[in-house]
This record gives sequence, C-alpha cells and structure tokens, in this order.
Amino acid sequence: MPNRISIRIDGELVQAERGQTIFEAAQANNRFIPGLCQFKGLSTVGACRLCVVEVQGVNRLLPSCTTPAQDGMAVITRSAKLNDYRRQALELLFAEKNHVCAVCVSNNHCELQAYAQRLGVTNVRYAYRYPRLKVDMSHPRFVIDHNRCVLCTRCVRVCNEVEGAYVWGVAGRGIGSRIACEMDRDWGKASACTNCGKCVQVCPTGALAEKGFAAEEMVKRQDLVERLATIRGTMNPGGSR
Amino acid sequence: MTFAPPSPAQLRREDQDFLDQIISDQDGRPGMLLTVLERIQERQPEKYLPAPMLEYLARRTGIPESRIYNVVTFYALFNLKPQGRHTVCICRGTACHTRGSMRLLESVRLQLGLREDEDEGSADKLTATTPDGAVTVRTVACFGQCALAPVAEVDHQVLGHVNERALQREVEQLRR
Amino acid sequence: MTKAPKARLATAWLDGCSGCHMSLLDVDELLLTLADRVTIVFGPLVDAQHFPESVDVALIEGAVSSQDDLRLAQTVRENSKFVIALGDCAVTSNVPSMRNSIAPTRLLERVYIAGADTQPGVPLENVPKLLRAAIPLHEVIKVDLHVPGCPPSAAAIAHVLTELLDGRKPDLSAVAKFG
Amino acid sequence: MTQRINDLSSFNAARAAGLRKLIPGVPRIAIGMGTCGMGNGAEAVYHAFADSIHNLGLGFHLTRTGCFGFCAEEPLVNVLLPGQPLVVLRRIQASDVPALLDHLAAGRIPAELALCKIEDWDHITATIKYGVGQPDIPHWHEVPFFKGQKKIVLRNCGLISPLEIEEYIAVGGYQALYEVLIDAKPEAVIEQLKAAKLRGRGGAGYQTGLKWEMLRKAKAERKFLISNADEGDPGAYMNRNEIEGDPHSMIEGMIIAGYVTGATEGLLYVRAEYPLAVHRLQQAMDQAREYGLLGRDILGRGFNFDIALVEGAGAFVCGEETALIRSLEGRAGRPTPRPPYPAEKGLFGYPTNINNVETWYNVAPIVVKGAAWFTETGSPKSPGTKVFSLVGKVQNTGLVEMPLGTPLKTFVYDIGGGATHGKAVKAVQTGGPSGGTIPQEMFDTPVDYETLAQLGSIMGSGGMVVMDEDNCMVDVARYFVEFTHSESCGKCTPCRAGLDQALRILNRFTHGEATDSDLDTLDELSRMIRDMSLCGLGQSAPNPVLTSMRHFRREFEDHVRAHRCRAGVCEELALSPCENSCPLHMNIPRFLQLLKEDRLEDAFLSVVLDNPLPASTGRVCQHPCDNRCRRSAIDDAVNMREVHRYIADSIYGTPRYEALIGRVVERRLPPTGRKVAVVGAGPAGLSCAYYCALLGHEVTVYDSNAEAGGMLRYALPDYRLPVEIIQHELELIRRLGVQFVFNTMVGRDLTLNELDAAHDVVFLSIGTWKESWVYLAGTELRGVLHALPFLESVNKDETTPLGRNVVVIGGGNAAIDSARTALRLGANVTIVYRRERKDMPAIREETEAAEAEGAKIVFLAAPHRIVDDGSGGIQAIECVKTTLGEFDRSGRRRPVPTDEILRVACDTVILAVGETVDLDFVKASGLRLKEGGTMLEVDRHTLLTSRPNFYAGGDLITGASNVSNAMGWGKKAARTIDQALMDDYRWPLIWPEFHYGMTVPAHPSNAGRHHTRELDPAERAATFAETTFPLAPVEAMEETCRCLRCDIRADH
Repeated sequence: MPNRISIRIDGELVQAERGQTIFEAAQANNRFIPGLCQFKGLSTVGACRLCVVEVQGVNRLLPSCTTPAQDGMAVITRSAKLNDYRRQALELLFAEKNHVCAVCVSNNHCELQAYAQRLGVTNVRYAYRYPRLKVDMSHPRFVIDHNRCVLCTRCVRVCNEVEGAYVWGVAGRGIGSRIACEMDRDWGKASACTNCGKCVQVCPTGALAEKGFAAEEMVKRQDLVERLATIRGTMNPGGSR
Repeated sequence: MTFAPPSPAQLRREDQDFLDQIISDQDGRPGMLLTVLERIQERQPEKYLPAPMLEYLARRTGIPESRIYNVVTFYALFNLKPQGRHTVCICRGTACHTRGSMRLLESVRLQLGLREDEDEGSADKLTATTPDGAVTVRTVACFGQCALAPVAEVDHQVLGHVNERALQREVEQLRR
Repeated sequence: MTKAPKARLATAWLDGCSGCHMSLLDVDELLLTLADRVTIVFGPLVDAQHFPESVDVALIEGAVSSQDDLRLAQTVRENSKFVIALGDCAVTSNVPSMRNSIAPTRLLERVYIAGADTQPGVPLENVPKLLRAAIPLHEVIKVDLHVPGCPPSAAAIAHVLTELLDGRKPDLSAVAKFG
Repeated sequence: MTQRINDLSSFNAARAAGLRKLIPGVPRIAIGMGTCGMGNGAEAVYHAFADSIHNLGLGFHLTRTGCFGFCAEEPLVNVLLPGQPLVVLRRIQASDVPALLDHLAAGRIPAELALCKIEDWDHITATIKYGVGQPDIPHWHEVPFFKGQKKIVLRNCGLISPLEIEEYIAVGGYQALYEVLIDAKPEAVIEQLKAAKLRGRGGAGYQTGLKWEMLRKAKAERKFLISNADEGDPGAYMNRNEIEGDPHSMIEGMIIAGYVTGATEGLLYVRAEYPLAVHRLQQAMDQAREYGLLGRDILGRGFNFDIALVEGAGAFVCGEETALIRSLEGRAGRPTPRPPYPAEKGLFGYPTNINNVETWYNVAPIVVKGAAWFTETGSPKSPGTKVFSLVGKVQNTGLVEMPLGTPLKTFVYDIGGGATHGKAVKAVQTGGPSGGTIPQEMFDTPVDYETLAQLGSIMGSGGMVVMDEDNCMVDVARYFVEFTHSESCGKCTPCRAGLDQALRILNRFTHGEATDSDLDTLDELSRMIRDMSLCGLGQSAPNPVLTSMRHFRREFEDHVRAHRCRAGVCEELALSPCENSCPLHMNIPRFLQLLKEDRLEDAFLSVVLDNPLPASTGRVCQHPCDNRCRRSAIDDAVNMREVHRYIADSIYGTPRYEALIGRVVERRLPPTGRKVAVVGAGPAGLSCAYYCALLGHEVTVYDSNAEAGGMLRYALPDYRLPVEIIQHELELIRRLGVQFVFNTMVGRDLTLNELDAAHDVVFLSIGTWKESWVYLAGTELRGVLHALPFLESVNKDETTPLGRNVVVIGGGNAAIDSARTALRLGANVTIVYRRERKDMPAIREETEAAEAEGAKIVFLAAPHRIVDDGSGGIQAIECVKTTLGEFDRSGRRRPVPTDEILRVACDTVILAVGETVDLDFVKASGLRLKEGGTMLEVDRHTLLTSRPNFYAGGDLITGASNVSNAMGWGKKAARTIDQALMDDYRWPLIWPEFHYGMTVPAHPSNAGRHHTRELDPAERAATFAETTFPLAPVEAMEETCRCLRCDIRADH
C-alpha cells in the first residue's frame, strides 16, 4: 500500500500520509483549521468541536482531529455555516467562564483569543454566566485559574500520557465540569505532582500559568512539550481517547 | 504507583477487610469500579463514599485518585456527603412533570426549609439535606412509574398520584 | 461644492476607566479632519447637561453597572441613529464584570464597611444603585457595531469613524482584536 | 436437585414440569408484581392471598407474574379455574381478597372485577390453551386498550412467572437456543435476522443482523455482547417491565447471539434505579446456569457463554454506546468519537456489540417462526412491533405493543381513550429528551423510524407522552433541555455550554423576559448544538426545542409579545392560575381577600374595575377558573364565579351603589380628546367602551337594536339573567360618559367610511346573529324556528307561535336555553344531539337543569328530514341514528350515520346548530377576512384589522364563543387601542392601589365548596324569574377562606 494519499481540501487536491487525520493533513498542507483540544503528540478527544469540517458524502459534520483522512476524500474546511458554528462555539466558551483578557497573563498569547480574532468574533451573543470559580495558588510555582479554563483537557492528557503522574482529572459533569487535582486536593498538596509544568505549557489559555508573570507576560513553550510527547512515542495519530 | 499516599486517615480494620474482599472479588471484571463503589456506598448507613475509603481503594487497586474522583462526581448515584436518615425522592420524569411534580418538590423544600444549591458542580444539583441530617430531598430522572404520575418516594415507598397535601403529611410523619 | 452638514457625534462613559476616551483623543491629526466633519454634542469631552436628540453616531465606553448606566444607555439608544460599543468593557463587560460573582450587597459591605478607614457605612444616597451584575451594552440595548479592545487602538477608532462618515460599514478584522 | 438439560428428554421433562405450574389443575392465582403493580399495592394483595389461602386451607396455587401492560388498572390479578379461561381481574386491593376467595372456592369469578379473559394465548414460541367459558367477560382483545396490540416482545409478560424458568420453558422458551445449537449454522441465523430486517429498538434503528455479522467477522481473542438496559428516558419504562416480567427471553436472545457471533462474554448494564429488575435477572441467570443453559457447556454442546450484570450508577448519557463502554471500563461515561466503532474496538479495545433490551426479545421468535412471519407485521422498512409507554394526559395509560407503522391517533384515541376530563389533546411527545412533539393535526403520522425523523422527532426507546391544552409547549421544551442539560457529560463545547445557554434562553421565555431576538438566537443555537455535538445526546437534545418552535411557534410568540402562557404553566407570567384562565384576567385572589377582610366596597371596586359586567358574568360565565383552581387538588375549586356575583348583587339595588359608581367614575383619566367608535353593544363592545371611557376617551357605541346588551339582553333567557341586572351594569357604563346610538346598523345606516371620518379609532364587535345554513328537508315548514330569533322574541315579550311538542336540534348553550324556555312556555321538549353527552358544548349544569325540568335528550341522532303534516305544518322529525366513528380534529368521535331512523312526533322544531357573524358589511371595506371567509383577520397581539385604525374583537374574530371570552377581547382591545392612540402604556393607571393581606393562609378553611341553591325543577319550569339564589354571606365568606392564595410566591 502506498504511504501517500491524495485528498481534496476546499477544492484543491493535496497530498497526505496514510494514517493522518484530516486535521494533520490540513496542517501539513498549511491549511488553517482551528482547534483547542487537539495537541500534537497527545491523544485526540474531539471535544472542543472547533475543528469540525464537512466531508463530501457524509451528512454530518466531522471533527477533523479524530477523523482519518482517506484517499479521495473531499473536505470543506471553510464555509459560511462552519464559520458561524465555530464562532458560536467560541462565544459559548467566552460566556461560560470569566475570561477577562485585559488582566490575563496570557493576553495576546492565548489560543482562544487568537481564534476569536481570526474568526471575526466581535462580541458574544449569549448571556455571560459569571460563575464563581476558584483560583488555586497553593502550588509553589504554578497557578490554576478555573475562570480561564476551556476544558480542553490537554493538561489531563499530558499528565497521564507523557508525565504518567495522573494528577489531573475532570470532575463533575455537564456545565459543572471542572479540572480537579487528584481527589480534589489543592494543587500544592498533590501527592503525585512532579512539578514538571507540562500542563502549564500545553494550556491554550491563561488557566494554567507560572507564577510571577503580569498581564500579557506568559508565553507558553508548547514546542518543548510537543517534541517530548513525540519522542516518547505516545504520539497516536488518529487515535482514540 | 510510586508516590507515597496520604495518611490513610480513620480507616477502620473492618472497613479495610471489606474493601480487600470486594476488590479481590471484582478484580479485573468489567464494570468493577462502579460495582465496588456501589457496594461501599450501600454499606454506609449514611449512604455516601467516605474519602479515606476512596483513598485506600486507589492505593490498593492502582487506579489513580483523579480517575476515582472523576467517576464518583460523574454519576448521580454517588454521594460524597452523608445523606439524611430519611429520603424523599420526587420524580421529574416527563409524565410527572406534566402533572405538576415540580410543584411537589417546591412544597417539600419549603416545608423543610431547604434551598437549591447553585452551581455546586455536582451531578445532581437538586439534592439537599436538612441541617439536622434528618431528611434528604432528591429528584430522580424517572422512576418508570409514569402511569402513576406524579410519583414521589418516601423512604423507598412509592406514592402514586400524590398531591402536595398528601406528601406534606408523609414528610410530617418522618419528622416525628 | 457645497459642504455636507456636520455629523452629530456623542460619546458616553459608563463603567469603564476612560481609557477608550483617551484612545479616541489619540487619533492625533485626524482630530482636525474630524472637527471639520463632526460636532461632538455630548460626552465627557464637551459641556452638555442633557443628552440631545437626533445624534448620528454615539460611542459608548464602559459596562452597564448601575441604574444610571442603564438609563443613560437607553437614552443614548433612543436618540441615536448608530450606536457603537467602544472597547472591551462595553463589549464584554471586561474588568467591571469581575465583581459579578459576588452579590452587590456583600460587595458594598466589603468596600464601604470592611474596607473603610473612616466612617464605615454603605452610602444610601447620591450613589447610583448597582445592578446585580455589570453587563455588556448589547444585553440592554441594540448595538450597531462592536469595537473590542482594551482599549481599542486609536487606529481602530479612526478607521471606524472615517468609514462611517464616508457611508461605509467598517471592517474591523485588520484593526481590532477581541479581548 | 435440578437436572441439567442436555438432550430432548430432559428438555421435555422441564417443559412438562412448567406446564404443571401454569395449568395446575387447581385454581391458580397470579399477582401482577412488576414495579407498577407493587406501586399500587400488589405486595399487600399477595400477602393477603397467601395468608387467607393458608388459613382457609385452600389448595390454590399462588404465584407472581410481571406486568400485563395496563398499568392504570394495576394491581392486576390473573385467576385460572380449571377448564375455564384465564381471567384478568383489575384494581384488586387486599380488602377484596376474602370475598374473592369465597367466590373462587365456589368456582365463581366475579365479572364486575374482571378486565378481560384469555381462552388461549399465543406465546409465539408455543400456544397455551386455558379453557372456555365466562361469557360475561370480554375477550382480552375486545378491551379497547388491548385492541390492535400484537404481543411479540411482551408475549410472556404478565402470564408466566418470571421467577420460574420451567414456566418459561413450558411456553417454548429456550426452544430457539436448542434449535440453533443443534443446527450449528450460525450464518443462517444472521441471514434470518437480516431477512427479518430487525432493527435496533433502542432508537437509532440500525439493523441487528448487520451488527451481528460485523462482530462475527471481527477477529479477536475476546468479544463482548452488551445488553443496554440503562433505560433513562423519562417517560419510558418498557425495558424495566420486559425484564421484570420475562427475564429469560432476553437471556436467551443473548446466548443465541453469543453462539452466532463467537462472543463468550455477555454483560447486562442495568439502571441501579431498577432494583427489582436486577434481582429478577440475577435469579433468572442462576436458574439458567443450574439448568445448563448458561455458563459452561451449554445444552451439552460444548459451547460456553456467561453473562455478568453491572448496575449503572445514574447517567443518562450511558445509553450512548461509547459512553456505556467507558462506564463498563470503570470510567466516567463520556462518549468518544466514532470511528473507531465498537464492532472494531469496543470494551477494553475488543470487538463489542451492544443491543437494546427489547431487541433481544425479538430474537427467539424470529428463530422459531422465521423471517417471513416476522415481516408480516409492521411496515416494509420497519417490520415487527415496538413497545411504547403511553402516558400523560390520556385515560388509559400503560405499555402497549403495536405493529410499527401504526398511526399516532390509534395510540392516543383508540388505545389511550382520548383526553381526560373533556380536555383537548394538543400533542404527543415521542422519543423523550431526544425526540420531539408532534401536534394533533399530524396524528395520522405512522409511527416508524423514518416518518418520525421527518417530523424532527425520533422513536427513541418508545416513550409516548400525551399533552393536552394544560401543557405549555415552551415549558415542555424547557423541561427537556433542563433534563439533557443536567445529563450532559460536559465533554464537548456545544452540548455543555450550548445547552446551558439554551436553557437560559428558555427560562427567559417561561419567565416572560424573552425578546423577539431570543427566538432567533435559540433557533441558531439549537441547530449548532445539533450539528456540532460529539454524541447522540447532544445531537438530539435540541429536537424538543426545534420541533416545538416549528409546530407551536405561536406559543413562543405569546410568551414574548403578550407575556401570556395560555396553558397557565409558566407561573411568572400569571398572577395565579385562576387569573390566567379568566378571559378578563380578573385579579381573583384580590377580591376574595378583600371580601375576606370584610371590605365589601373595596372588593366591589376591585371586581368592577376588572370586569364591567360582574353580576351578569357571575351568573352566566363558563367559569374556566374552576378547572385551574389548585384547591381542586384537595377537594373542589373555590366557587369564584359565585363570589363575584355575590359581591355585585350585594351592592346593586342598595344605597351603596351610588357611592361606588362615584368611586369608579373617579378613576377616569383626564379627557384625551380622542374619539372611539364601538360597533355592537354586546359584551365585547361594552367592555371596550367601558375601558376606553375610563382611559379618558370619548366613546360612542352603535347598535342595530333598541337597547344595549347584545346577546346578554336578547339571547339569554330571563331566568338565567334578569334584565334588571343588565340595567344596573349599563348604568355604570353610561355614567362614565359612554354615548349610545341605537337602531343603527353599520353598513346599512352608517358606512365604515363615515365612522372612520368621525372617529380616531373604530372597534368592531358584532355578534353571531346569522343562522348557519342547515341542509335539511322541511326547513320551510311552519313551526321551524331558529334558536336565537326565538329566544330574542321571548325576551322582547313578543308572542311566539310555539306548539305543544317541541324538538330542539343541537347541543350548545343556545339549544339548552331554547329548550328550557320552551318548557317554561308549557311545551314538551326533546333535544336531539348527534354526539355523546360528554361532547356537548353547553354548560353541564344547564344541561342537567333542563333534564331535571323535564326535557328529554336523544343522543347520537342527526336530523334527516322534517315531515310535513299536509297543511304546511310539522308532523314529526326524522333522525338518523349515529354511531361513533373515528376521532376528528376536535378530539371527539365523529358521528357516523347508520340505517336506523328515529321518528319523533312534534309540531315545532327549533334549530340551534350554530351561528355566524353577518359579514355583508365588510364587502369593499378594506377589511380582510380569514381563510374560510367567516371571520375577520386581525393581528393577534394588537387586534388591529387590515384597515388602519380599525380594531376588532369577540365573535367577529373567533366565531361564536361566550360572554366572558367576548368581554376579554373587548378589554384587550381597549388596552391596545389606548397604547396606539397615546403612544404610552397607561393601562395600569386605571387601578388604585389596593392594600390587602399578602400572607398564605396557614389553615385554609376545611369547608367543602358551597353551591348556589335552586328552586326545585317543577317550580323552576313554571317561571321565567331567576331560580338560582346567590350564596349567603357566610357561605361567600367561607369560600374566600378556602382560597390557597396562589398569587403569593415563596420568593417574594
């Protein structure tokens, strides 16, 4: 079986490697698809839904991060409908928690903000929820601010799959879902945390940050984790969970 | 797991034996974690999952604490707080709803002076216990007793076609 | 060539830091051009007691936090053809929203009693009544254009005003950022 | 010690043992002990039987069964006397047991307790013959609830004991397994399932045969079969009853699947909320293992398969297969994207097949009877049957098993028996939180996978909840979204955060805070959630919203624009349920409380500012408030109508009247200088005039009659509404400055253009005075009268040529009024009505009064022709007897003519078959009519017609209605007219502030409802004077003390 396949992205024929997901194939060909939960080297979960695309012959939208590219597949990554849906998804995330960019350490270095900018979000049509959420400062080096969390679960996966410490999990369900440390401990009292900081580096927003930075100062070093994750061989293209 | 677990606080010998037994019974079987947790909760007079037992379970089985916490906060059946000695359970199924079950819930809450907890993040935020620990009021998605709607359950006894007054009388009985 | 009548521009300052107004003043030499084309009829920059009728463009800075804010926003809407939410506070409620998870009474007690150096006590008069939450402008009135930014850059404001005066719909993608 | 079954003889031995239990040769009593029976007291019934049988030393065989499906009639008890049919007794309580045993011991079965009998029963896998006899008891399929049902899945439920494997074997159980293992051709079974086109009964409808084939072809060291019994749909409970009544059918289905697909491990995932089902399954599996039917070396054929049971811990999303798998792996039930599909990579990464409980029940019948037999039932694309739980607002509730493709109306009307309490069915909700609501107009829809999907709903697990006019469709949508919101796993953004926003928007609707833009936002959000969510829960969660918005958009709009919830469910939109149901929206709790505080004059002011004709409506209103009063949950509704009559009567004709008129006139706002013309001085016109005058406008009322009052004055007989009462009420309207122009017919004496020129606004409110055309031979004869002219002439004291024997045709209020009037004129009266008594539109009390006074009513007869006496008069009327046919759009059974002719001798016939508005004046007026041409078109919210400044209300826009409804339209018109004239909302300024008690009564009066007193019928029939007397002061006071004060909210 040849290792190269061809697929059509937005009408244009491009080459991809067998086993790549649509997302990876698009990225390899410099096509932009937004995605918050996807992270190179970690397993895919298809949770944020920003990366959905239309595939010819399939009557529903598919998450490009979990759908394998197949030879001859015709994919639409941009359309008025997709743009509207993705914007709605972003607006829902902004309305869900308390994202006050002006005072955020990741302001201007935030994936959520960048996507909003790129997709032309100028305001949020939904009512802001203003939940009362914790900021856990108990860890000596890091901080988790639940007000800024988009529940992408990159932190959970990097901790499980790369570091193997299993510190983070998702507690609760539905709109009450939140990232929790072990048996809901303060992070500073976590029994298994190795203080490696990978969770901080993969976090797309300012929810996980290093202490000691002021607004706009936190720049995540995702490249390091990506490389590590790939070297450790946990990279799992098109994989599940 | 190589880390040092937190001190296994107040775990009684018999609880530990019970846990060892049930873990070895269930080990490796599908649905094991759910079954073990159900058994633990069922054994507590206050129908909840005490933290020390969960910590021991994690240590003994190697299931990460974060996963156990994930599971116990996901399913509506599990309680992390002690439950009341009596339980009043109101069905919020469709048939019951169309026959006014929410009004029953309001009236019982009012009678017991309970308020709805907002955004607690628990799976079933409609659960509340009186401060004296006497009565827990909860709801259930559906008893499957739709032909008897509206339905309430007081200490596991089903009351069909119940109205506010009848339910209030039952609750009054509990508090005696 | 006859000179077009000047457009009537108003600004309003709700719950915000006035940074957006500062940014408006930062448009530099465009101010001179603007002065030829618009008259500023209301706002912190001019001395007018009441919001006038038939305003062409109104720029509102700040979140809606109090009864006074609410009333002013409504007055602006009733008397203006085109209303712009200027800056993040008006667009998202931004920093003012950080109080929203706390009940107003507790907030006032914290500030005026627990936080008071002298004469603790919640003022009852001459202070506008707080709304339960500080909310974005579009939750209370119809907004014709959102210009996000904290503050929006002078270039963004200049672009928006020039385009509007020339009768075009401003395209913000190049000049504004969200959040 | 039981013997393992490993050959035909041991199999037959077990079967014979089972048969001895089923037909024991002694009386057999089986108590229906599913959860539904237990909830109705079956446990106590069982013990009562056990004790009595023991004490009396009767050699009866007592046992338990599951549910026979008719849950509304539980506890059901099956009784089998040797040689006789099996008789199903209904609603048996422990107290019935001693007498019942006496009867049975004497070989009798009390027919009055019987629901039905079964002479022989097709268990599909076998037939059981019980016996014949008991002619007084209907066959089971003659009972409407069971008619048309076909029991394949429920073949054993309620008939065999779920605790005895031998009984299951006796009715053909494990026969299919035996055949499959002997034949040893697993592919053949798959081919059979594919040919039968058996589709998954959990909702998605994927073909079972294809799924099994995939698993069979998958290569792996372990394969799993899972039965999904995590039935979580609110409103659906068929899986529970199937398991409780017949656990072995599912087990057998799974074992067959294990053999066919090569899986050796089966898992049952059962809701923890179903303890009885769990218990019965465990017991059944133990028995199956003992008999060598489960576990190692099944039937001695060397095949191993075992099943383990796991209790789900309460998460609706675990009905989704990938979530269920995660749950069995000991994780939170968060779904994962597909691919990979479970058939490739399922539980612990091994190939896995998941079927719904009900799917397994179809396996053994298909194996035994074949695919061709199976496809005989149901529709071509969806063969077979489906079990539905029919619940909600129908008379008969329970589990029904019907062929797929059966139309919805069969469920609602034929099986369900239609709505309860004479209400109208509005919709059926299918598929629970993932489904949608289907409006009554679409009840011809066949229930199958494809058709329901086209309507935006799904079949789902088979929940079917019937909704009536008391259900608010906005609230229903909100309810389901609240449910899915609380059951969302929270993994993907659209479902987690989107449903939260959808719920917030829907809450704004039910709280009356929504705006028009919320309708659009909700629509676009719902579509996004549907298209973007990760799993079936999120993808289908918007269905209830989208279908409600599609089929019931008006209700959404009412919540936004009129701040009204017609069903009275959304409490924030109403002061109280009574207020909401009142067409005039009277503040009923207020006048009750004011009277309770002994402030009669304030109470009068409150009443009369809400309702300008309180004494009239106090007598003739249809009192919809009674149907809504919460007091009726305790005993009976507060008699609100009679209290306001009492209040008005206590003021009228007393010296206080003048002072109170003064207090009303004081409320008039300063003159506005605007002129309002009101056309028609009936209840709608008078109300509009009254409020326009109070708002300061100059009002002129035009009427073609010589006096004001319209129907009140001319159509209602004096004994119901004395003319002096109307005069008191008109006086008040005159004092507010309203001018009347009588004997002037608009369109003839005065054109609409002239009216338009002389006034700022015109309100049209003409009544239904035009007789509907009747296609009936003989209507030209002398002695044929129309109801309204007849009543009018009596009211005007004109002499009416009425004979001795009068027949009235019709069942509405005009018919009853005509009949009672004719009785008072000394005639013998027969009323002929084409439907049943419960379908009569007339006020029930009036019908009963007419009968008491001597009127005869013939139901189910339609006039055929009026017979000539040879001299231009009437000799008789001939009617065709009718029977009841299908349900029509109004939810009533359509009368179908028969061959039987009924002849009633008479000399007078009064036709009261409906009236319409004379719309001649509308021609060339610029006023648009609604489709059908009998009513004016208006904007529902403003009542503005298609012509500027012309408003309309009452019968003119609704067709013939009643006094209170007409007044409600007039009142509403005054409000919108004022708003348009003054560009301001001045309406609340009419009312002064009433200060009155606002505490919920701790001890509302225990007294029952007080009724008015009446003369006895004979005296009544002799007089036109009023014959019902108002409540006595102490009675009125006690009624006020019965009010529960629903207007006071806990949070206020």
